[in-house]
Amino acid sequence: MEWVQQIVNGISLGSIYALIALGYTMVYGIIKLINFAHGEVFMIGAFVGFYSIAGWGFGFFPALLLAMTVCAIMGMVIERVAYRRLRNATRIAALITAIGISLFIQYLVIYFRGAQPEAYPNVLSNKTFDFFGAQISSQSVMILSTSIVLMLLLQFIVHKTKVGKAMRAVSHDMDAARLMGINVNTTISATFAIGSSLAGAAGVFFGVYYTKIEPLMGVIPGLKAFVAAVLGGIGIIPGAMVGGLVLGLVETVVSAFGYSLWRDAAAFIILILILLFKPSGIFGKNAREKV
Amino acid sequence: MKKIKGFWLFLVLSIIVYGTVQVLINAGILNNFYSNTLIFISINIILAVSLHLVIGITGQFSIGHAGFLAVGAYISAIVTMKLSLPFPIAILAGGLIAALAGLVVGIPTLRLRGDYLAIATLGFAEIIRIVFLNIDAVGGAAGMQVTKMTTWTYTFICLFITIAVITNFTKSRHGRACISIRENEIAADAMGINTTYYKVVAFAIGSFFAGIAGGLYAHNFYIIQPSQFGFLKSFDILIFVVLGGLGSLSGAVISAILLTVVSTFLQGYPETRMIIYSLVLVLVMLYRPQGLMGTREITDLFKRKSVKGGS
Amino acid sequence: MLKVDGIDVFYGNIHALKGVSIEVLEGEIVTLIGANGAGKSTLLKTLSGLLKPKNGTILYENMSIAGKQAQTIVKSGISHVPEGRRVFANMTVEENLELGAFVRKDKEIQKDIQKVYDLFPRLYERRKQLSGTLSGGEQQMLAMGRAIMARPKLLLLDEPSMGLAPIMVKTIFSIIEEINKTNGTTILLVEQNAHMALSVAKRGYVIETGRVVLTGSAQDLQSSDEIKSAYLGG
Amino acid sequence: MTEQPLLQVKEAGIQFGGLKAVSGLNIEINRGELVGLIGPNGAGKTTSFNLLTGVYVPTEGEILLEGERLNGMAPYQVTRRGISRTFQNIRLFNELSVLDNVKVANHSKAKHSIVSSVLRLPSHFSGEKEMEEKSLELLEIFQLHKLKDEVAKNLPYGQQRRLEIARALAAGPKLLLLDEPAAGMNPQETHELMNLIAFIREKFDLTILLIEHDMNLVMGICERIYVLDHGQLIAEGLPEDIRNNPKVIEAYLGEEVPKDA
Amino acid sequence: GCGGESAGGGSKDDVIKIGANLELSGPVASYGQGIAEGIDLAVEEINEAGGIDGKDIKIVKVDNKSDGPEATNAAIKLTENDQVTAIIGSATSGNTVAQAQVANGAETILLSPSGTSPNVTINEDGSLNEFVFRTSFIDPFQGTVAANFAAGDLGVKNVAIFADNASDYAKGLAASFKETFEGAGGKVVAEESYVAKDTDFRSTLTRIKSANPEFIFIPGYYEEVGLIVKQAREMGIDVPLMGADGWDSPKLVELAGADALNNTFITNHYSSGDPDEKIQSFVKKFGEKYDGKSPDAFNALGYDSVYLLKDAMERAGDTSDASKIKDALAETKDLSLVTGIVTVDEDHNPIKSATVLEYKDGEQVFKSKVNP
Ligand SMILES: Nc1ncnc2c1ncn2[C@@H]1O[C@H](COP(=O)(O)OP(=O)(O)OP(=O)(O)O)[C@@H](O)[C@H]1O
Ligand SMILES: Nc1ncnc2c1ncn2[C@@H]1O[C@H](COP(=O)(O)OP(=O)(O)OP(=O)(O)O)[C@@H](O)[C@H]1O
Ligand SMILES: [Mg+2]
Ligand SMILES: [Mg+2]
Repeated sequence: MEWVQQIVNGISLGSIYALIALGYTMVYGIIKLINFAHGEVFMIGAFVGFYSIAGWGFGFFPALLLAMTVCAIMGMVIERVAYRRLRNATRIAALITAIGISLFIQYLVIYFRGAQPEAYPNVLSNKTFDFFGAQISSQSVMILSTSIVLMLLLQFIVHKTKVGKAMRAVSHDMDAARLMGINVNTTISATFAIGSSLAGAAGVFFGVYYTKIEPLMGVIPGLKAFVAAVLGGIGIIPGAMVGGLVLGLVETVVSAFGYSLWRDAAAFIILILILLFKPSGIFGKNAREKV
Repeated sequence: MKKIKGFWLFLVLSIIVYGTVQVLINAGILNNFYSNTLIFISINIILAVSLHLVIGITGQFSIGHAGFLAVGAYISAIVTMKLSLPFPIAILAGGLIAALAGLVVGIPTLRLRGDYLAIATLGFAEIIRIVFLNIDAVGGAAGMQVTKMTTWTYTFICLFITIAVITNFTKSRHGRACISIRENEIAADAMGINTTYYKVVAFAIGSFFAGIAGGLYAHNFYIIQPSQFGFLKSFDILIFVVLGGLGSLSGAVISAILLTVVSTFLQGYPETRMIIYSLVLVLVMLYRPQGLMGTREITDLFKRKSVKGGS
Repeated sequence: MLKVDGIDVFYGNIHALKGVSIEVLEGEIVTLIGANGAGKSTLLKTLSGLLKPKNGTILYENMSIAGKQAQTIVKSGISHVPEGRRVFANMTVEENLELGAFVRKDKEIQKDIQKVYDLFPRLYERRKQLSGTLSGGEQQMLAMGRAIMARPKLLLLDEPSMGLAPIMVKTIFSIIEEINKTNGTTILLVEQNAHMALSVAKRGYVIETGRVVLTGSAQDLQSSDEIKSAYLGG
Repeated sequence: MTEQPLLQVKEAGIQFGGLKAVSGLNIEINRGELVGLIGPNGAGKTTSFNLLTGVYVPTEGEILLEGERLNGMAPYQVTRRGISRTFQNIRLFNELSVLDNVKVANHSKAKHSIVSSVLRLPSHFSGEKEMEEKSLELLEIFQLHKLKDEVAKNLPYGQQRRLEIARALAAGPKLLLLDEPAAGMNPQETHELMNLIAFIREKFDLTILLIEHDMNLVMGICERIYVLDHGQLIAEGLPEDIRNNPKVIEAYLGEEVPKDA
Repeated sequence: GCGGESAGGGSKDDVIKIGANLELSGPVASYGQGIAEGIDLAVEEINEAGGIDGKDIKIVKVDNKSDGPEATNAAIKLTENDQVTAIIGSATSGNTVAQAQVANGAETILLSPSGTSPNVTINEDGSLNEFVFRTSFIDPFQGTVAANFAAGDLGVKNVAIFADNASDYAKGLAASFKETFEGAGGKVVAEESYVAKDTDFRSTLTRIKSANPEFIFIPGYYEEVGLIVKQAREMGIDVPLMGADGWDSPKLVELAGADALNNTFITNHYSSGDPDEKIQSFVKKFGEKYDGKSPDAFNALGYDSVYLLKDAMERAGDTSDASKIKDALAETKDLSLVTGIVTVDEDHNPIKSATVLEYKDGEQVFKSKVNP
């Protein structure tokens, strides 16, 4: 029974990672930027959800929508202000800027409300099911199904819709995309909006599921989600999902054997091993530069 | 001959800088706070310059430099505190073991590219940190108390050697080999450069000096704890290198000095410290994406502008 | 149809085009020839909005397009096949063609894809293949097909024969002529292969270090001694 | 017994996934020859170069240089044994000066160690000096010495192509591979290039294999020509024969190339 | 009020400069900020009431980014440049140790509000850091109390320990709990750890659950404990849970939920529900100053640190002579503070009584009081 429970635990944890990783990978896929501020957008989403529920008495879904909207706007603003100028600069310059933005958001929030944590109100009733002796909470089922639905939706958007095709074109060659009549700025903004709204949604789910939110809450999940995205093959949407789940399961299994202190180390070891055998992640195409 | 002269100039300048500071310290004009800040700045310069060799020169995107700092710090602390050996031996041991760690990390990962290399190095640094976290003999999370042994003299000697070695390495066929990897790995390979070898060499040298910095660090701050060597520390070092200008050693030095001073100054403004710091970071990158120095060196400013070719 | 008057274009400090003026009439094939780095590609990029001229005017169908965004210019009927093909490597041939029609909202897109396939039967065979894996010549066909999908009135072609096998060069040039004849598309053609270019074009301009130095009918240029020695290897 | 050929490629080939990019390739080149490799786009010419230089490991057959098997060697090892190349899409060290670009290729000819460089021992200075002299000599031949301090990316296209060849020579090859050296050049520039190739071949006693779509160049200077199509050799011979070979005409030339080209 | 004086000696006479070397940014910023709030409240009260010996207290706050070297640097700055009489800080033992030698060398008082590790005041070689003190308990005492409570009052035999491995506080508590509990004949059936800032404890809890303990001891801070308690209850772990003063925060109730907290116990310096006048007035004033927030242990310890210093300065009859103040601090006896009645022992550790409290529907209910 313990093992069924542990697998359930792993999948629940993994689906949170997956949810954040989806937005990460989406942005990366289009402009090849490791958007370190993604974790902070996630944090803002959690706080917007918190204040709208605890402060203004919103229900879960209105709060979720509001958080997604605010984060979408925030993502677009970050892109406009901090990244657009650097589109032709080295990628490492953009990365440093992203780190800068991420610190900026963290400490701005701390400046305005302090660093102490906040407890999420109980907006979503949580039932626990018994599943072959394992306890499954309705919330974790909801998170898993949400991330699957969102993954499918994203996959659909990117591969089947016009804006998705524009995104892929932009990701490959911005100038050529312009020549097709694609508005590159709008397309990139749209990408940030979608990716950031996913982060916002993840923030609300995280708050509901784990209760505790605080201004630095985005750092570790952000890093883990990044690892998950790389694990799955960065830029690949189903990869982020699988990467998140694998990461969640690895961490859980390691803890389950009593090595909880080695949990993060094990996650990184798995990541490195996978990269050594598949240098561009589980789903990544081994795109060696053609000579 | 010109080059040899440059070297002597560097030596003389260094001795002047060292001597002046030492005299000021002895005379009590530079109090403990300033001398300690100078030591801190020098340690940061060593870190920045060592990472500069890996990222700026060889073009390998490593964001796990704090891992090697940690190795140097812990090993040297063990050497002095547990084995009671002299401090210089500890520093050297810290550097050597860190270089060894660099080899262990570098050999498998350096075939990865770009962001994948970045995340792998970050992962290794975290693993190193977690290993120390789980060794009770070095205090685990609580850390290890270390007696202060770092002095301005030790620090300066290490700083001098670091800069001299990395400059000399860079300005030789070996350094050019590394730069050619940064510029175009496929072409470098086709020109007879053993790219794997040079990547690993650069990585190991970088790790060695990070380890040296670790030895100074451990013996300057009374206590070392795994939490001091997390990925945020690696980011700090990365920021020195990028802000200074990728590929510019003097840029790395200047930005290490600048950022350490800015950050120390801002200690007294706790509420807005990180906000200002991050704004500085973002603004510099937005308005000077190539970094403060670009790829140029400070010495270039004194040379006559190189002849422009063409037309 | 297109009238460029005294434009200056810079890359940072580099003055790439210095007061260039050219004119293209409806239905013509006009060619630009010139050595490497003369500024031919720069001119095309400026016309399609990838670069902005510092001064000078560009009139297209009596409308000023200088400095307009590329996507606006594409909508007004100018398509640019850039140097080096620049197909979207991670998309299929068909998706590339669909992207070509990105600005269009009409119902005839599928019909036009069919037309491109008629023009380039090879692309039909490869329609589901990722375009990054096509051969150089196939990619060139795709790039042209993709540009046609926007139903351009003016087509800008940048060195379509570069790196192609002799047999491919011939095919590409005959297709250029065909597009011009059957669709009535006006074409501005940049070529290193001056011989070929002048044989399909009606008129030509010679550009050297950012300036137009010579212009005339294709025949005149072909028989000019300067041209012969510099560009035709005569 | 006759002299051993410089390069022998025996039944070599490579597969990418299901695609046989090159198969059953047989090439023999004798010392001092100037040989052409032509074929339609995607025929596998560049891939063949990649096989020869160790970028790809052949999945079948073997490659011998002076009788030594090259299969499985890394590119730098192949280069040190005497094959160097230029690239279809120019690959210079963009931020390095013209002189340094050439010095990098000189690297494996120098002896001074890392230790001697770091400690600035006499061997460092003499080694670096020698590298510099050799490199300058080469640049002079290519008339690039006036530009030696210019950053490579700032050179005009034609000079970049020349620099790439100079760099390849600095590695001290016995066999030089040129991948479309005339691409993007106009007839005048191509003509100059032809003269240059002929010149360096004499001067450095080189063997050359080149890929080119410009028939004026290929027919003008190559002594022998191999023709690839769909990864396989379809013809081999003197320029005259190739020009008239119906298979080559159909697959590659389109029609007979006028004799006076 | 304080004049416009800057660093340097001359101004030493009209204000009392006290440094605060705290974790105001970085991973444990919430601890440092909590202490800072407590300090600010105390200083405001004291200055309004006329200061100490008629002199106002001026706090020089410095951020150490939750980083050891920065803490060392900041301490040097405070002693050398600002010439403070005393430093309050830091929140964690490590960052306090990082400045202990600086303070000792510069003969400046260092008072750690919440550094609980023994080697804050005692060096590894057993020597005493003369100028270093602390406001909080050291760890072993609470662990002993909890173990006796579990073995005696609750009468459990098989217990599990789930400790925060990133803090020596929790590790110290775990060790002393284990020693006492096993000494009393009990058995520790599972010993697990987590790391501060973790959020998902389910897999380790699953492991603990399968060892079937009758009681779980969870030393750590409320930020994680709140989640642990919540997740444990969700997983059907309904045995008694117990912790120490690190649990004490109203946030704990919000994080875990009142229901989940039933059948849990803590040892504490004080209880914010304690009718004691001193405590109630602190809770009230704190709420007034910080829009209705109720204070947690860090707030209380920061607040008490200032009063501990004030008491010593008054007894020393000098507000600037650190060595006199140090002697007075060492002689502190039966000083009534928010976190208990304090006597400082020869190792510079406060001896305070501990209280055992039980959570009932989100309220702390007094259970018993244990003297050291
Ligand atoms: N992105 C750029 N940045 C800086 N300078 C550039 C850039 N692109 C082109 N140039 C310069 O502008 C000038 C004109 O270049 P352009 O590409 O238009 O020439 P071209 O006539 O198309 O040559 P080619 O035959 O090589 O295609 C050249 O001197 C070139 O070096
Ligand atoms: N790394 C690779 N992975 C998959 N396919 C490849 C790879 N490299 C080459 N190919 C395929 O092998 C075939 C031969 O390519 P190659 O580049 O050798 O052609 P080429 O003869 O040089 O053509 P061109 O004249 O256009 O340069 C092509 O179909 C190409 O797509
Ligand atoms: Mg061009
Ligand atoms: Mg090729």
